[in-house]
Amino acid sequence: MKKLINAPDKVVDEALAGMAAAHPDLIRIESPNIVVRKDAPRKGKVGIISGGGSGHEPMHGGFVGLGMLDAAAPGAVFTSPVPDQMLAATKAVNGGAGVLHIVKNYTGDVMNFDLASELAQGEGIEVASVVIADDVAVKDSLYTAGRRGVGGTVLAEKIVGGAAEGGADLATAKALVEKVQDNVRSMGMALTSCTVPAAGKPTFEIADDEMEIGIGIHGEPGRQRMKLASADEITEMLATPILDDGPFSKGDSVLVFVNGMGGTPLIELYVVFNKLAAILKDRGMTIGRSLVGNYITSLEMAGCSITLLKLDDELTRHWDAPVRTAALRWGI
Amino acid sequence: MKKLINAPDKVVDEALAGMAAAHPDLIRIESPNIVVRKDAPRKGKVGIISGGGSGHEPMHGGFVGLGMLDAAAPGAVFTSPVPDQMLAATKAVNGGAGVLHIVKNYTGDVMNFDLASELAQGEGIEVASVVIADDVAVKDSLYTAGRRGVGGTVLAEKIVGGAAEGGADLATAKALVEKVQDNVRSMGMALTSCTVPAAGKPTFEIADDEMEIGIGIHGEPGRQRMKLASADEITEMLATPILDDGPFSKGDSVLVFVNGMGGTPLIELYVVFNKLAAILKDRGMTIGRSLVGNYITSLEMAGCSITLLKLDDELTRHWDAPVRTAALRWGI
Amino acid sequence: MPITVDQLARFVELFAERLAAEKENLTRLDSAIGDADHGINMDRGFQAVLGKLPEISSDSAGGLFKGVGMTLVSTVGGASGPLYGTFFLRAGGALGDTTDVTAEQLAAALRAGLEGVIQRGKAELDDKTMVDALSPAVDAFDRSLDGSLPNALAAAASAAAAGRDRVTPLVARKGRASYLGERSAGHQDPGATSTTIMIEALRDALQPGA
Amino acid sequence: MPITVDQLARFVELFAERLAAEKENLTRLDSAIGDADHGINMDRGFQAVLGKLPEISSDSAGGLFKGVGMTLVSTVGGASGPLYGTFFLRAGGALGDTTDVTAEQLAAALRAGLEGVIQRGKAELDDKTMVDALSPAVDAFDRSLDGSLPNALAAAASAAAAGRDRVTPLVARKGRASYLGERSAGHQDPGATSTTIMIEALRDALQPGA
Ligand SMILES: Nc1ncnc2c1ncn2[C@@H]1O[C@H](COP(=O)(O)OP(=O)(O)O)[C@@H](O)[C@H]1O
Ligand SMILES: Nc1ncnc2c1ncn2[C@@H]1O[C@H](COP(=O)(O)OP(=O)(O)O)[C@@H](O)[C@H]1O
Ligand SMILES: [Mg+2]
Ligand SMILES: [Mg+2]
Ligand SMILES: [Mg+2]
Ligand SMILES: [Mg+2]
Repeated sequence: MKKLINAPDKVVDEALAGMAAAHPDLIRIESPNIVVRKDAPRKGKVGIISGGGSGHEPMHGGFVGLGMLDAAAPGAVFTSPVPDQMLAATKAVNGGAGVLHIVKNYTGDVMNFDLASELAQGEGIEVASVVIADDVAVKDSLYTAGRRGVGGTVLAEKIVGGAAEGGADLATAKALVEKVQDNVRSMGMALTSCTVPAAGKPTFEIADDEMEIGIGIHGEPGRQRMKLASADEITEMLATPILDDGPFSKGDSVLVFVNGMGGTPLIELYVVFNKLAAILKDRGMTIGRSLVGNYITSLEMAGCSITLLKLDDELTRHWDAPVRTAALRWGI
Repeated sequence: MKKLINAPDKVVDEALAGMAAAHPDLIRIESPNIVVRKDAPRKGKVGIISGGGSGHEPMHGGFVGLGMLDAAAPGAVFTSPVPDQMLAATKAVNGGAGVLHIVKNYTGDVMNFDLASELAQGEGIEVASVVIADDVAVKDSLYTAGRRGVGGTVLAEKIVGGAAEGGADLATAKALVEKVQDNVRSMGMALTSCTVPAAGKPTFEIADDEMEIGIGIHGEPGRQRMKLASADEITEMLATPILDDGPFSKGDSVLVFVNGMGGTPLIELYVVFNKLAAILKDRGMTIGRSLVGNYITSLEMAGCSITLLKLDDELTRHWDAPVRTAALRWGI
Repeated sequence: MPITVDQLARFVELFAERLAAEKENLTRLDSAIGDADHGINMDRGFQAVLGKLPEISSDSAGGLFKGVGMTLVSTVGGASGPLYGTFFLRAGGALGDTTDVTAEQLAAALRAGLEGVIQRGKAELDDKTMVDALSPAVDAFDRSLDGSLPNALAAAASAAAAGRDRVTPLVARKGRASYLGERSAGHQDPGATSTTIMIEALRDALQPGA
Repeated sequence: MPITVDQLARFVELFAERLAAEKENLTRLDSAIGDADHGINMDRGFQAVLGKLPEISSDSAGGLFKGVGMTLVSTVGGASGPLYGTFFLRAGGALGDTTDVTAEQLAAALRAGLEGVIQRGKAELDDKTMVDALSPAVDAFDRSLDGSLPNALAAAASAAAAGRDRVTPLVARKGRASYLGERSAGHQDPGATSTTIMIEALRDALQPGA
């Protein structure tokens, strides 16, 4: 295992300490391992928190700051955090206007957030939750765990963060995330596996001429293993299910998010973006906003995901609102 | 070779087309393969250009925009661009106040920029050049190619970009880059090799328990191959030569830049940052500003580099000045 | 002869020991159809439990199990944290402050734990989860209660293992393995495996003379 | 018998062919002590030269070489672009608009090319660069001029190869290989290798009856 770490069980703690040292103007780290916006709680502002396993950096800790998250709860690598963390985060950001939990749809995340939310409500804090489930690689069904929450989460956090900063109340904030959820779809693929530090070896073996299509963000194998294809072919394979599943039609303006899984160089993400732009043009859609880079990752996995969000004026306005976090920043 | 590409000889062209599609508000792509700030030339503003091989993304194309570069000339992967590109870039950004070339110290870059500068001057454009050579892994000597230009380049481009946006003239801009050069030092290491698309296989082989210390940014082997060490030990190995070589002393405020080589997850960069913060504290220095992420890369290489810049009020002011590029953005 | 709190603490220790021994194997199973952390998660939780055992080994059986459950909820995370946490919390709730546990009380506690897991995770039989080991184990224990306790525990352990193996060919419908669709078929479920280890540890810890 | 422009064009084609054939080998050499692109760079440049040959094969020897040099400067990049570009530009400048090139004129052209490379790259002998192949080749050619042209070219090619091999054990002091310090010793220089291929192509293209 080749990693810049000291010991597998210290990675998360040391990385959080590193974040605190690097961004003292933005965040503080509190026990038990939560990343809290420097000036939280903000009186009268709805608190926005999220959380999930570590190993997806910059998500979520890198999104804590003005105009996005008020706190993040990072678990062990690829393991959802424990309720104590979400409870502490909820308390730390409660400015009296309630707290919104943004939860990615994984069994563990949902259950741990549920427990935290029960506990927080028991302590008299108003909590609302929205579950993000935007991965079209997984069939949407009542009888299964349902779709995973992936790239759409980043967009939801930015958009609701902008609205909350602007004074949206808890119900409005919750409705806004639900609106993002309704209008966003994602799909991802991997060229390589990654290695969970505590496991010490790659999660799966894969040949030099193979790839995994329909992966999530936990280094797991995907829905299908296929022969390696060209960037254009791969982009088609990801974009088509997204476009066919989602509320996208001719004339729409979309936010195009091409995300790296952690080990893929930016130059390749732009190659994908190039093809994606052509596909959207063919369908008569326009690129309203774009985001290209490593924002929701699986450690050092090589691969990418595509997320499309159908925009309207409201979503665009909150996307454009100022944000000041370690990983996303504009307007301030 | 596992890459999101269509054909090795199309990577750069397609990535540039992707950049144009993703960031039409920031840049335009002009022939022969140059990235130009959307609103260039800016009348009366000193034009700042840089260039180098591709494969280091976001450097330099991702730094084109308000407050940083006016244009970038990307060559083939790891191959410095041709003079035609720098000449075209120089002409495209010439607003009548002269053009500054920021050149990384590699034989190829220096010679190609020299040729371009001669040609531009022949066409009546005032051109000044500064060569960045900040890599302490290479002995500084009159009889060799000298030090490589690495991480310090990113900081120089941001700082002089801020000054030029604020109205600095060509001589002032040049002097400012020289000041950065005097006060900045870097060193890097690799855990893995990378694969140049046209070469199709990794540049070097390396065992699972080995690492390269003292690498540049072209996927080349480093000064020394060693047994894999812990993140703390590696951070020491990089920081000590930097601190011993540079103008750093107790009480100084430094800009701390922990850079990923492209294939290392952010969580590991923060582990390195954590140790580096402790080392600086031990030496009685303070972290004035920080930057953590993949900014000057070697394709998908796993590894990192550390860059330290001694700050003063002038450098800090220009660092803080608004910047709006694909890869670095704040204040606007 | 009733079961003592010490014997139940011994069960917890034994489960922890075996999880530590099986850590890599459980993680390997989770690599194939999950995210390569089940052994790591369970071991992290039970190491924490071991560390807290002096503190949480209260005088009552319910107190012990509740302490285990709380510790798991607070240290494991993932799916297994709330599920195993709930199992022990509910089982502890059923046991209350009794110190000498009868076989019938143990049966009720296991049943309460199972119901807690189902309520929390909403898995049904054949979804290919820990429920497919736990549910038949609890049923078998109930069915064999009129015989000796060791026999009932042996039946429960066999039923757990059989349930674990029975669902290996199935396609998962809950948890991460469900994302793999058809590809999950043929792989042994990590959670059903750790649950079988748990029931076996219970069997062995409550063995006469153990 | 003087050398014709067609023969020089044939030299350029032959060099291009052999670079294409040696592309991987040159890149492999550059992997060991550089950035794994020398073969790719040279091949890209000479493929462009081949494409432009109809356009740049002017009536004069100088015109041809200058066209080659300009094309290399505009398409190669890296260190080899300006260096090989300068070599051909300077050699072309020395040849001027002559159409029948004498051996003495060729010697002067090679010398001018070498001086251009040294001026541009500032490498000295033993720095372990293409100069270590080019410089002895030009010297040997000069020394053998009073014999036949084929002999002089053969001497030049042998000297290039000998120079290339002579510096293999040395530590590089210029170019990327210099960053490796001691580790560069023992590796053959890619640029000295491509230069040897160039002189050999010249030898073979100007062979009587070639
Ligand atoms: N909804 C559920 N109900 C019951 N058990 C479940 C459920 N989802 C997952 N599991 C169990 O949890 C196990 C995985 O646990 P673990 O790997 O620790 O958590 P995670 O899936 O969050 O990484 C699975 O093998 C399965 O037995
Ligand atoms: N200063 C120099 N003078 C002469 N030749 C040089 C110099 N620097 C490098 N070279 C030659 O260039 C070769 C490398 O060329 P190439 O790989 O195409 O360029 P780059 O080093 O920019 O990747 C080296 O093997 C060496 O022979
Ligand atoms: Mg997990
Ligand atoms: Mg090169
Ligand atoms: Mg798991
Ligand atoms: Mg090279």
